[in-house]
Amino acid sequence: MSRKISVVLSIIMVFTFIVTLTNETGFGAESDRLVEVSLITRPKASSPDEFETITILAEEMRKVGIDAKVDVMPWEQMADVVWYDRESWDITGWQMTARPERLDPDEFTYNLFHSSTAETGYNFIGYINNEYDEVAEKQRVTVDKEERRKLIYKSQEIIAEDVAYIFSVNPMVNIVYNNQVFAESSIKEMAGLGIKNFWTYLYAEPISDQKDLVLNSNDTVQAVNPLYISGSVDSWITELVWDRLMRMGQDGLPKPWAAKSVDWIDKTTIRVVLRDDLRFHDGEKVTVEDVKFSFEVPKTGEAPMYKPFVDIIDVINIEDDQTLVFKLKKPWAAFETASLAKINIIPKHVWEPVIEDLKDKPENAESYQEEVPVGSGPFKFSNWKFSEEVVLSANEDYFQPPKVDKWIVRFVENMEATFGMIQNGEINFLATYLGDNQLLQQRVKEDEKLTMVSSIDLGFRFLAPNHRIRPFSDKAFRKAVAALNDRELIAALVWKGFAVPSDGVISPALEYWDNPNVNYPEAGLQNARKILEEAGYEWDEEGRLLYPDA
Amino acid sequence: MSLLKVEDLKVYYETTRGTNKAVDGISFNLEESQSLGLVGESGCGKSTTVKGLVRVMSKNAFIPDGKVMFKDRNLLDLNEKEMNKIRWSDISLVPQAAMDSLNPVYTVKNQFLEVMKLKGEMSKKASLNRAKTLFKKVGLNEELLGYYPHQFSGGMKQRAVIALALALNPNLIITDEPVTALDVIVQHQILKELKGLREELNISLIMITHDISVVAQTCDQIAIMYAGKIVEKGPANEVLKKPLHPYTMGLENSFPDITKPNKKLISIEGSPPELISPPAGCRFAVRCPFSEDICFKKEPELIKINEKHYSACIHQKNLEELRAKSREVETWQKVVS
Amino acid sequence: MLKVIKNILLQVYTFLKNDKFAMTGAIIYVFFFIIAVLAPYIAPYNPHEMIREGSNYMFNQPPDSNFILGTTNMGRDIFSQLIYGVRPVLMVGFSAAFFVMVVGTLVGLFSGYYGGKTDSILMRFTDVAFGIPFTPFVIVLVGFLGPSIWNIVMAMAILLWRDTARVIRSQVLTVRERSFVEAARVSGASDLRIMFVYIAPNILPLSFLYGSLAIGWAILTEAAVSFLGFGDPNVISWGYMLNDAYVSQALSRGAYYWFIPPGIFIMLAVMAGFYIGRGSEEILHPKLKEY
Amino acid sequence: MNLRWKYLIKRTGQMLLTLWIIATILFFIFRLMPGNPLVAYIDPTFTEEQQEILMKQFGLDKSLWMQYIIYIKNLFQGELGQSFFFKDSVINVISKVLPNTIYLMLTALIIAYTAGIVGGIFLAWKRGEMIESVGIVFTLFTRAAPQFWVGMILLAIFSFQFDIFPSGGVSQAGTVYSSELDKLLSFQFYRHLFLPALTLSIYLLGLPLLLMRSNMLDVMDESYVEMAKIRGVSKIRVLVKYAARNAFLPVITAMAVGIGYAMGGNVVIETVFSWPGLGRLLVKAVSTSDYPLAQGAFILIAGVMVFMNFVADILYSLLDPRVNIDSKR
Repeated sequence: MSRKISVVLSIIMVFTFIVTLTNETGFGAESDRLVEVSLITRPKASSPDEFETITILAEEMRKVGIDAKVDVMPWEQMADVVWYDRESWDITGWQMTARPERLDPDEFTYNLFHSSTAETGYNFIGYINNEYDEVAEKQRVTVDKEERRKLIYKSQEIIAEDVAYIFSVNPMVNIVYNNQVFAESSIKEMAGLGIKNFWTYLYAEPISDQKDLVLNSNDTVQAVNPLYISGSVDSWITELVWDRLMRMGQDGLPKPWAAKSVDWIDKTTIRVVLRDDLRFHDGEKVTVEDVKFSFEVPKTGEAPMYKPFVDIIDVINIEDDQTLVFKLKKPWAAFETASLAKINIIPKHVWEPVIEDLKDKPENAESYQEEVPVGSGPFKFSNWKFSEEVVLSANEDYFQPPKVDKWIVRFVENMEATFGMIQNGEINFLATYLGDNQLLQQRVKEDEKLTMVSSIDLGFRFLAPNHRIRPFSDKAFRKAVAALNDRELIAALVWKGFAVPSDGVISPALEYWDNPNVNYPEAGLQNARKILEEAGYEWDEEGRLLYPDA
Repeated sequence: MSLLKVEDLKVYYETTRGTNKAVDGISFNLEESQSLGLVGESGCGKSTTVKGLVRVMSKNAFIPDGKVMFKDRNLLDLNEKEMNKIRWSDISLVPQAAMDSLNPVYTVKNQFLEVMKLKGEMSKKASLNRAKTLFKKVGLNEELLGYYPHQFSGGMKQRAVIALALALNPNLIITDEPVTALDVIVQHQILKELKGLREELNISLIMITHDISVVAQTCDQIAIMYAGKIVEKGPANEVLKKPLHPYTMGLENSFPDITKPNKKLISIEGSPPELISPPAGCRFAVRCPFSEDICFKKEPELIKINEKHYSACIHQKNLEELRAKSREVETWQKVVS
Repeated sequence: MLKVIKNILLQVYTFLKNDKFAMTGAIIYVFFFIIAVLAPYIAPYNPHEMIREGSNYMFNQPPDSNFILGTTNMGRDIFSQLIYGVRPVLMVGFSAAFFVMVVGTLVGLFSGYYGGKTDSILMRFTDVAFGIPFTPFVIVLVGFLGPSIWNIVMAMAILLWRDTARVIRSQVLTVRERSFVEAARVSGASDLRIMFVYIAPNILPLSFLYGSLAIGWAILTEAAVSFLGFGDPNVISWGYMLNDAYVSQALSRGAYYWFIPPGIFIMLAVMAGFYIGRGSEEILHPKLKEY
Repeated sequence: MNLRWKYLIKRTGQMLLTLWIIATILFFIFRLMPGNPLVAYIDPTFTEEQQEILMKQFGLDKSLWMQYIIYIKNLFQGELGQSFFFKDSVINVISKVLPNTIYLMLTALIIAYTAGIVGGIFLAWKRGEMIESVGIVFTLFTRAAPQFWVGMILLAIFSFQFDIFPSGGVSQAGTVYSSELDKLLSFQFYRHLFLPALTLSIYLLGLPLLLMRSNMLDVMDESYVEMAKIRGVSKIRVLVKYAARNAFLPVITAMAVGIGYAMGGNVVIETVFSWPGLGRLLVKAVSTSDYPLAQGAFILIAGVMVFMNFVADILYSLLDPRVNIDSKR
């Protein structure tokens, strides 16, 4: 091919390159009164609902003249920005996931908004309100439920009034299982968690030759370690392999489990009587020493993640070989849920030497991975094929042995493949599903061997405004954005009707604690404009919103 | 009894610009243990003729008509399997580019044994001995058998290829420019050996070359090819001494002759015609100093002039005079190409 | 001046005419360029807009009269996205190809011409570039620097010149021995002049060939990176569409009209890249002889 | 004999130099990247000094230069450090996924290269016919189609629709293999391996096929091929022993380089088919800012690629006697 032609063609390529470059960067003068907001969200692939919610809100904000820009980043970068430099971001999509210990309102009510956790803790929005601090501290120590309920109601009113968070929805938890593999009656539902819970795994009754319960997760297991809260999947496994003194019941309230009885002698002392038929998977008997050891290990700093759940304990004395008495530093209403039902009973004869030798090493118990984890729970650890599956087998001599032979969790990232698997039986319990719920519901209707159980999630989705800097430091602006964030539309559009609008941190699933009537800003573009006008905001000739020039 | 009788053989090529009539009807025959020299400039169709004979042609070549009677069987009618039986056991070839005519990734021994195993019924040991004796015959050391082709020099490779051609002692060997790539001394040695081998094993030979002096030394009969046709054929000494066709005369002038050191070398002006649409009449007319109008209209037939000497030219008389004129430079220069 | 352009275009035409592969490639690109330029007029809707009729949103509409290729699960028009998708894809393709060509050719030219120390240093760099696996490198770069089309182009510019460099170098080595280069050196021309005036034009066809191959690689990489979720969310490219369809389970829904077309368009664009690279016959069989 | 060793030593020297440069580049890429890597592992409720302990644990408190020295020292001892996310040694984590990547890659390469070579011979043989241009266009399609798109379509058809193949994973739920060999012998493993390997080989098929065809066409014009025909060697034997045997040399060297590419390349396929391989691990490491793991995976892949380029050169001289330097003279 002659040289002339190739010279001509490369000129054309240079030309296209320059043209594309120029129209890329827009120009425009910026005055300092213009309201600019950057909304942070995770990419659509890892969190479709958050991405769509933020995109819609940004669109609405632009309608009232706010210069809204969507800023997408993977979860780690987002956490780094929001957590570590708390002055630099405006508003971010966020979510609180459902965990059994959050069935008690204490964690959300206290940790999320108390001023003490504003510096480095969960109160990353920097919400400071002394009146709220008082209510939060008081409810913590009010053991009487009725009394405590009034305080929880009060806390929800303050948050709604202050629009601390811009609430979005409580999603529905849609779990599908194969009704030809498990008897319908044996599937247990739990308030706020749906049917994906301890009770279902324990009582699920196989009615076909498939005796194994095979469920899925879209994330791999990080570690199977009773002293390390790693991923959500890991917590399902820990909950089954290691036993606990108490378990959260189907009604969302703690009840004695490995403990025969739990009675409060006074506000700060609790007597726990242990069951006498408990054995570890290696045959050793479960003793009170093991239980005492399990509650004291987090204190040594070798299990940092469990430390907050045992800090409140002053001392544990052994009365006899079946009874222990816990002495607390000060009363803590959530002690049963957040500690007795949270700490895993670990074998002293296995972990004591490990903790001993970790003392002088920089690493802690979190990076210690037992060859074959030993617990005393309903399931025994059987096999872990890295980033593929974890297999647990039923512990026959447990006092309440599970009916299934094996409990297998498979890691499948590809949502379409997961969808295919539940239909062709490769998995018979769809535990995690990030896909389109409408499609799921339609397919369940068409396929009679599948049953779907939907329930309101304990966790909730919201937008976290940064109270430290403009514009979200101004309550009126937060109110206006709350009005722009039409929760009905989000529930219908983004969640396709599989979510309920949320107006507080306490999910409707917890009827006892949820305050039904809080006055949260009413959705609508006009309402938002009115709020902004009243607060002194103005618009320039092109309709761009300007800060009040006070 | 004639070993090979070629009658009006045509070999054409299908090209994007039309049909190239590379070989446009040639006839010659060859008696047993006789040798024929096929001489002509490059591009006159001699290599194509060979490929036509052994019927190993490129994809777009085809044989419209003509007969190749070998031991009274028409090779063109045989199917591939039958043809394969004849290849190398009856007719073998010493290729033009001996340099890379052996498979570079196999030892020479391997390729020898392959040929013998395919055709001869000999056992491995017997064929190995045969290969060794042949190597000795062509003056090569036995150990060389185990070496790779790229480790052979030009002369050694030429001898190896000749040995390979003799492997199944065929009736006919065709050599295509066997010595052109070699220096004169080695050339002479090879031709002498070839002549000796032929007489010893009484094998008939067709020698393809553009170098008339090579043919003179080794061939009984000579056929001169030009632009896809045979213009003159006959016994070697007659064709060399008393050429009938002006083209042969021109050829003789353009080669040095050891016996006539001061002979002036005269080259024929112009180049052979394009064979997609060959000119009417005699194809050499445009370059021929003695051409007349008739030459540009009617194509001359190859007719018998005397005894076994044929020529395709209108001039049959006063040839002596033409030969004398053809030795002057001026006759050829006045030809306007 | 007009006459010069005319005859260059004529030459381009003849070059394309006799090589059917290159011709098809050129046609495909012209087709895409037209779409890119006229996108606003061809596409019926704004690709980002969630289309609403009255109060209900048009989710998952199968192809019909007003949605030629149907709508996505969020009610966006697929056909418009496909049309607007051409722009970023061509931008990534051509800018990446431009870098690959320029960097590759320069490295090849210098190391081939000078030889000796420069050659071995440059070749070590090429070895290093060959050593670093491309897709993981792009993922790391985009993963950390944030999802944007320009990061993909940058990654290609940093790495993908390696093939061009090696091929151009070997070509320069042969061209350098040619007599006219010798003559130029003897006549006192400076190294740079020799390189750019004498040698460069001879190797330009080859570097152009690798440039067009790079267009194909760039488009495929953009699609793969978008698929893995590291794509640029604000720019609707075909890769973005495929990721969108994948995340929203188009195939389980049987929405083939959503998942298939972007893939086909990507294939066409990449194929055109291969074709236009002097026709695949030439790439595949350089010494193609006419009989 | 020494000519050969000199060449080998020089080449190995070059290889080590290249690897060292790559290792250094990788070190700086990960250290200078934005995003504090520890964010994913320090529980927000940690106190300052707890975060200090963790920083020390992962050696992040030392100066960049000091970290580099330790890093290179470890590298030579084959120590790739500790993965933040999996709280386990990088080598240990990688060794768990490496076999899967190797099985997938090798099967796909073998299928692609055998099909490629056979296809190349066929297309060369059918030179100029209609089937040849159809073949070429088809091959270009296989190279131009995005891998994940092909993967998803195959999955949709063969797994969702007709349920012939499983939709993901390496083996059936709960199966326990007594050994790697037992896994390689089990039918289920191949049923899981089939679709991913098919998708990968469709992509890899293009290079060997087109390269083989091109070489075949060159070789077919060689006179030793013509001579073989004249010697009455059968058509098939000529195609294989003379033409293919010479033509496939460059394809084999391309395969060696292909192994390097495939090592890091099939990230996308591993994601689509939930195949627990090195590629997916790398994406996980990058998205969780677990840079020792990402770095370790990267160095391994780069090491294999450099080594494979080296093997490609050696392989060529072994296969082609002409290049063989120390031939028996």
